[in-house]
Amino acid sequence: MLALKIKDITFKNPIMVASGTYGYGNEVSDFVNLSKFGAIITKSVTRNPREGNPPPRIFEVSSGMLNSIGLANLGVEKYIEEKIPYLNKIDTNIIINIAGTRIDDYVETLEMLEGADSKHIGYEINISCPNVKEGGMQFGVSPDMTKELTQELRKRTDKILIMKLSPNVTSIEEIGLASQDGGADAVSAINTVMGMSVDIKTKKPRLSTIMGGLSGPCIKPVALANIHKLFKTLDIPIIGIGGISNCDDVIEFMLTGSRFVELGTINYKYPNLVETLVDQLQSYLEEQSIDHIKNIVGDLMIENK
Amino acid sequence: MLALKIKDITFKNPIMVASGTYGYGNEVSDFVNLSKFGAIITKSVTRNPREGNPPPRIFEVSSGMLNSIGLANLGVEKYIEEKIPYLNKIDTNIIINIAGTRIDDYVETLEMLEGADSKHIGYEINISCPNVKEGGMQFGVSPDMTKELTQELRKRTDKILIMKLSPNVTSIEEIGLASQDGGADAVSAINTVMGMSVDIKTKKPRLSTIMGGLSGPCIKPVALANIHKLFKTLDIPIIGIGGISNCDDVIEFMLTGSRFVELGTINYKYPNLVETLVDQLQSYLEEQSIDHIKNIVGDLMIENK
Amino acid sequence: MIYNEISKVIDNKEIAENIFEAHLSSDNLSKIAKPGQFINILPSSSFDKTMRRPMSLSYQDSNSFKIIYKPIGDGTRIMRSWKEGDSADIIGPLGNAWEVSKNKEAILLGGGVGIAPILNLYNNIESTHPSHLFFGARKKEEHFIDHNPDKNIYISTDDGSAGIKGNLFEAMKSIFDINDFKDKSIYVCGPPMMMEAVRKFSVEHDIECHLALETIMACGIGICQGCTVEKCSDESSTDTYRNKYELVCMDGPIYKANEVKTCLL
Amino acid sequence: MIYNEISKVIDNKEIAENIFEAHLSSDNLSKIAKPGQFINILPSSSFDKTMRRPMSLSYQDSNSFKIIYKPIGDGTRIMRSWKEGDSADIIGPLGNAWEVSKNKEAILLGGGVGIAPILNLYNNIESTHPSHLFFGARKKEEHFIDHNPDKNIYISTDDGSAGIKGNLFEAMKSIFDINDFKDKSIYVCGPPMMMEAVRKFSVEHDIECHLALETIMACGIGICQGCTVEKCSDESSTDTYRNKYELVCMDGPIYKANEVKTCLL
Ligand SMILES: Cc1cc2nc3c(=O)[nH]c(=O)nc-3n(C[C@H](O)[C@H](O)[C@H](O)COP(=O)(O)OP(=O)(O)OC[C@H]3O[C@@H](n4cnc5c(N)ncnc54)[C@H](O)[C@@H]3O)c2cc1C
Ligand SMILES: Cc1cc2nc3c(=O)[nH]c(=O)nc-3n(C[C@H](O)[C@H](O)[C@H](O)COP(=O)(O)OP(=O)(O)OC[C@H]3O[C@@H](n4cnc5c(N)ncnc54)[C@H](O)[C@@H]3O)c2cc1C
Ligand SMILES: Cc1cc2nc3c(=O)[nH]c(=O)nc-3n(C[C@H](O)[C@H](O)[C@H](O)COP(=O)(O)O)c2cc1C
Ligand SMILES: Cc1cc2nc3c(=O)[nH]c(=O)nc-3n(C[C@H](O)[C@H](O)[C@H](O)COP(=O)(O)O)c2cc1C
Ligand code: FES
Ligand code: FES
Repeated sequence: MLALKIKDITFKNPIMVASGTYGYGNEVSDFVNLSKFGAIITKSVTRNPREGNPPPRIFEVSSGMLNSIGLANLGVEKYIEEKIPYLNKIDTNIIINIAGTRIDDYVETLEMLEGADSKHIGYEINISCPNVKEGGMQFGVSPDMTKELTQELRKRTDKILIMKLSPNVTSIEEIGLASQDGGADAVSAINTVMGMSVDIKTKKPRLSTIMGGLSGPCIKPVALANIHKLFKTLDIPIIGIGGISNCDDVIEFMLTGSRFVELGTINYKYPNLVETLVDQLQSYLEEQSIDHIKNIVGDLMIENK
Repeated sequence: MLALKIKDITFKNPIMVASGTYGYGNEVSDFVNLSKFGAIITKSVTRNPREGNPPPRIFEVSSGMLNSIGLANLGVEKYIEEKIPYLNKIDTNIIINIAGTRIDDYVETLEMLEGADSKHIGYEINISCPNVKEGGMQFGVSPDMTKELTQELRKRTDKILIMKLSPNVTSIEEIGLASQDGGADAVSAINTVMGMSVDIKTKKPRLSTIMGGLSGPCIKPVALANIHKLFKTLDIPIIGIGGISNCDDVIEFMLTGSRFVELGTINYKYPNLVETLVDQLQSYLEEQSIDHIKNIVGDLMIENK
Repeated sequence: MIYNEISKVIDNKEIAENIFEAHLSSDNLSKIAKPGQFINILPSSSFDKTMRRPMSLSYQDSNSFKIIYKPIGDGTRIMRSWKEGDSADIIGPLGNAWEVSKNKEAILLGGGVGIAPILNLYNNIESTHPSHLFFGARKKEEHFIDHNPDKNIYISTDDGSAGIKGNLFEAMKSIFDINDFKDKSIYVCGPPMMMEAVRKFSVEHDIECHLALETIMACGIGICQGCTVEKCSDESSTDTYRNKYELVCMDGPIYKANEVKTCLL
Repeated sequence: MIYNEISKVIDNKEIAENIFEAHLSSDNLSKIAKPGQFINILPSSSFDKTMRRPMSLSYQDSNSFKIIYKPIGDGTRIMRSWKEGDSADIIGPLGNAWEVSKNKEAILLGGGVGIAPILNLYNNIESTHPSHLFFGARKKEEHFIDHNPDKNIYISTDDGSAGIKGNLFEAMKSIFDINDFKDKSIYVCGPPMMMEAVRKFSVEHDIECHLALETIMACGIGICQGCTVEKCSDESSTDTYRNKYELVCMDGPIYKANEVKTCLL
């Protein structure tokens, strides 16, 4: 009753790991059963290794946090060598998140992953990292570039292709449509919201990069508004992200139009939340006598006026 | 030490009331000394009366609230008749916030106010209300329309002209620049962030308008990022708004580049916060041996890299 | 006059299963408060939610007042932990008060913690005014008043474990015939569904009925315009923009049944 | 192995002015925890901040551990109100542990609540290893250990109200001459400024020195990459992206003075 599909791929449940919030999975294997997730989306990987931004990189704010990790990652070559073998062993769908600066970066990274001995079922394309000049935001704010990038990647893979959208735009619908037109199988939204904080004692910004990405419960209403707009506009499935912290939130996101959801910041506080969430979601369906989770997707009661 | 100017007008301190969050002032006169504020910005007034959106209009979320009041107001004619006489008696600067749909709405409203027997010293132009189709958002997202509107209003008043900007855009700098080019004396930022929430029990959105405006501490990091961007770009003063709740927040906003600040949602919780804030700000300057509050505006310590 | 003052907790106790009554001191507001009015509470100085919590007064005298509440979320849970001497920042008295029809008997219906403003009214008029008090709850344990039909005090329970079985509306109808209402007026506060049933019934049968509404309130003092209810009447007022939608915190919380379109807010 | 378990509070008391010690039960993690390691605490199930609160272990045995903390914000204030039997959700043991130089005497410097991991180390090695314990605080009232130079236990206060006047760095230098450090190694945890002074001094004089760093941590388990410190060494590692910046929660919190660029994080 919780299993859902994107194209021909079945996900055992709609709950995924948001990129960058579970490392590569191995760090938490001691006490989290990662196979409980419907899918694991790994930390953004780039063509070349990136050391990331200088400290401080994170700061806690009201109902959320700011981060400017800066896409620190080991680069796609090492990724294939060192991380894929571990990921191959996890009994759930693996989706690899890719970030880049130029179309060629994304394309090369994807091509190398296509050639790898890996069981991943798809890609999430980060065109919305607000923390580095090279984080793809120039794609994320331009419908034309988004479409072109999507098309180039689409040509090169039959795996699931998900474009990850930014809320830091005037019209997320346009970017969503460009993704759909370019051949994406789904969109995910939202990436972090641009934010900032200052230490009044030292007069220094709380992040080395001055501005960073806001995540956590404080962005939940923003995420829902963006998902609502996308749901009205797109035909492809939406993967909802932003401040999800419990089963009620998952249901709220699904009612608003998310077919799947990703857990991000909450993983830091409750690294094994997914275990209870899946059970709670199951109980919710039973209590409400709902046959299948897909029936609640977009099932908002809106009075006509 | 707290007094600051915009053009030739002196404000006794940098703390203003955010539009829509103190009614017209008379409601709280029992227990709030409104003259403590550096300025009072009144609830948006429009050319014609507006009854506002159907209930429910507000909902509490993590560290903030959603609203879709929908610019309920009595229209400029009644406003001049019924509200101005009371406002004229308050011993501080009055700034009248105007909203509209077409340039003519704004222009007519402003002209009527120019002709009124009123001691207001300026206007804040709401081009960023996310809650009504007619809330000016079509201006707030377009640099060209913002510039044209600013120019039309500028021609008709020598009073202070402040454009109130929306965070729901890809580039707030562009809208800020258009305001500056159009002749605005200052910009204020931010208006509410687009948000949404759903009652999972009834499956209904928490607001009758489905989406609404998010305000309160949860948007503080978003406000600061927008102010930082504006401060890097503009020459005119910036009035900072968004989640300010205490004296530390005021200082944080000023360090980031706000010359003035507005208190919004916090007024509901602490209707007379301003009284303590002004004293605390004064003490801060003394403790830090800062001559004048203006010295902290934009005084961020940013390491060069 | 509205005051913003710091109250001290005089007493705070569980008076029925998960129903609490707090007694607080007040320098000014309780002196002028009237039954039906409410206050807006900041349960503790570190309470970091955006909104205060509105609570009806269940009692007031010259220097103190009481509230009756049910812990359902963060705010009311902090209130539950109030100890003698703790302080709370309150704003009030807020809203309008019950208007009692002098020449009609009063039927008072209080459901759950909606009993607070009803009890306040009852205690205020009971010695001078023929009154019938109905107090409804889900089960026996949630009651703190005895069923006493001889004194015109009735309790009802959803599960029939005490008093009359059924909701308040049903309980009232089991005591009074439709013709009995001619010389009576109803005062009601409680769950929205029950109030809505009473409202419709009153409108239909042209019975005088006063409802104490609850909406979500950010300010409680008329400055946010968030707490609206849609009015029935369309007569014009000076505040044109408050012609269609009234502010429950200022214009209410008490309305006549025929004034508002719904209790389901 | 990292565990996520529910601990029960065995005891929680103020051991000096505004310094508290909590004793908690543990099924698994305390068994394998070592001095220098820490845990990440959710002070209560309703704690609605985004991040857990990291705390060093000041003691551990087979089924319990202790922490020493100072209430400075919401998280630690909730901890202060812990009563016997309360539970806390904890993750640990986290990070690396002190590495003790067998053939060198130990100088242990603990400033403020930074004493926690230092005390843990001291109690662990003191019977077998020549040790000099320095405990620094602002004033007498913040101390819970007696100044006892005969036993090589020194306390210092900023205001001179007890023990040696001055900060820990000054206290250490008042006891040891620069030549004394040849056969000694320093272990330090405390305020960043003091640690930075000790770090620079050690690097300059080529003294072995171990620092327990503190950075803001979202996860504590290496998955957010937020808790970085810039390393000095540039030798390549397999994790290229962790060559320049190390994760204090996994690779640390304990570093040698010459490994990191600063303690001011
Ligand atoms: C005029 C008025 C008088 C009231 N009198 C009383 C009273 O005498 N005794 C009493 O126990 N309660 C009373 N209430 C309701 C009371 O204000 C809410 O129960 C309280 O705000 C809940 O706060 P919380 O933080 O404990 O729960 P939350 O966690 O904030 O809320 C729990 C649930 O209650 C809903 N809720 C929150 N605030 C309100 C609100 N203002 N109105 C309606 N629903 C709300 C939420 O949507 C949520 O579903 C009154 C409300 C109003 C408007
Ligand atoms: C590895 C490690 C071990 C620690 N061991 C101890 C210990 O044994 N005893 C103890 O009292 N404290 C210890 N701390 C610090 C402790 O984690 C913070 O004091 C605590 O998180 C504050 O939480 P709060 O909610 O009470 O205060 P908050 O309101 O969150 O913060 C108050 C102030 O402390 C700062 N702060 C918050 N979190 C941290 C953090 N993780 N690191 C540094 N500063 C922070 C904030 O910026 C703010 O200025 C340790 C920190 C780390 C990283
Ligand atoms: C510390 C941190 C690191 C992140 N790294 C990435 C990343 O590498 N790639 C990416 O696409 N999103 C990244 N994100 C964004 C999250 O995947 C998610 O979109 C965002 O945090 C909003 O969801 P949340 O509120 O549930 O955290 C990161 C978020 C955080 C907090
Ligand atoms: C209930 C409510 C009504 C508002 N009405 C107006 C309005 O009429 N005109 C306007 O320009 N801004 C209005 N605002 C926006 C505020 O002035 C302010 O920009 C915003 O709330 C962010 O600040 P805050 O987080 O301090 O509340 C309103 C905000 C709220 C919460
Ligand atoms: S609650 Fe703000 S106007 Fe009624
Ligand atoms: S705290 Fe998350 S990686 Fe160290």
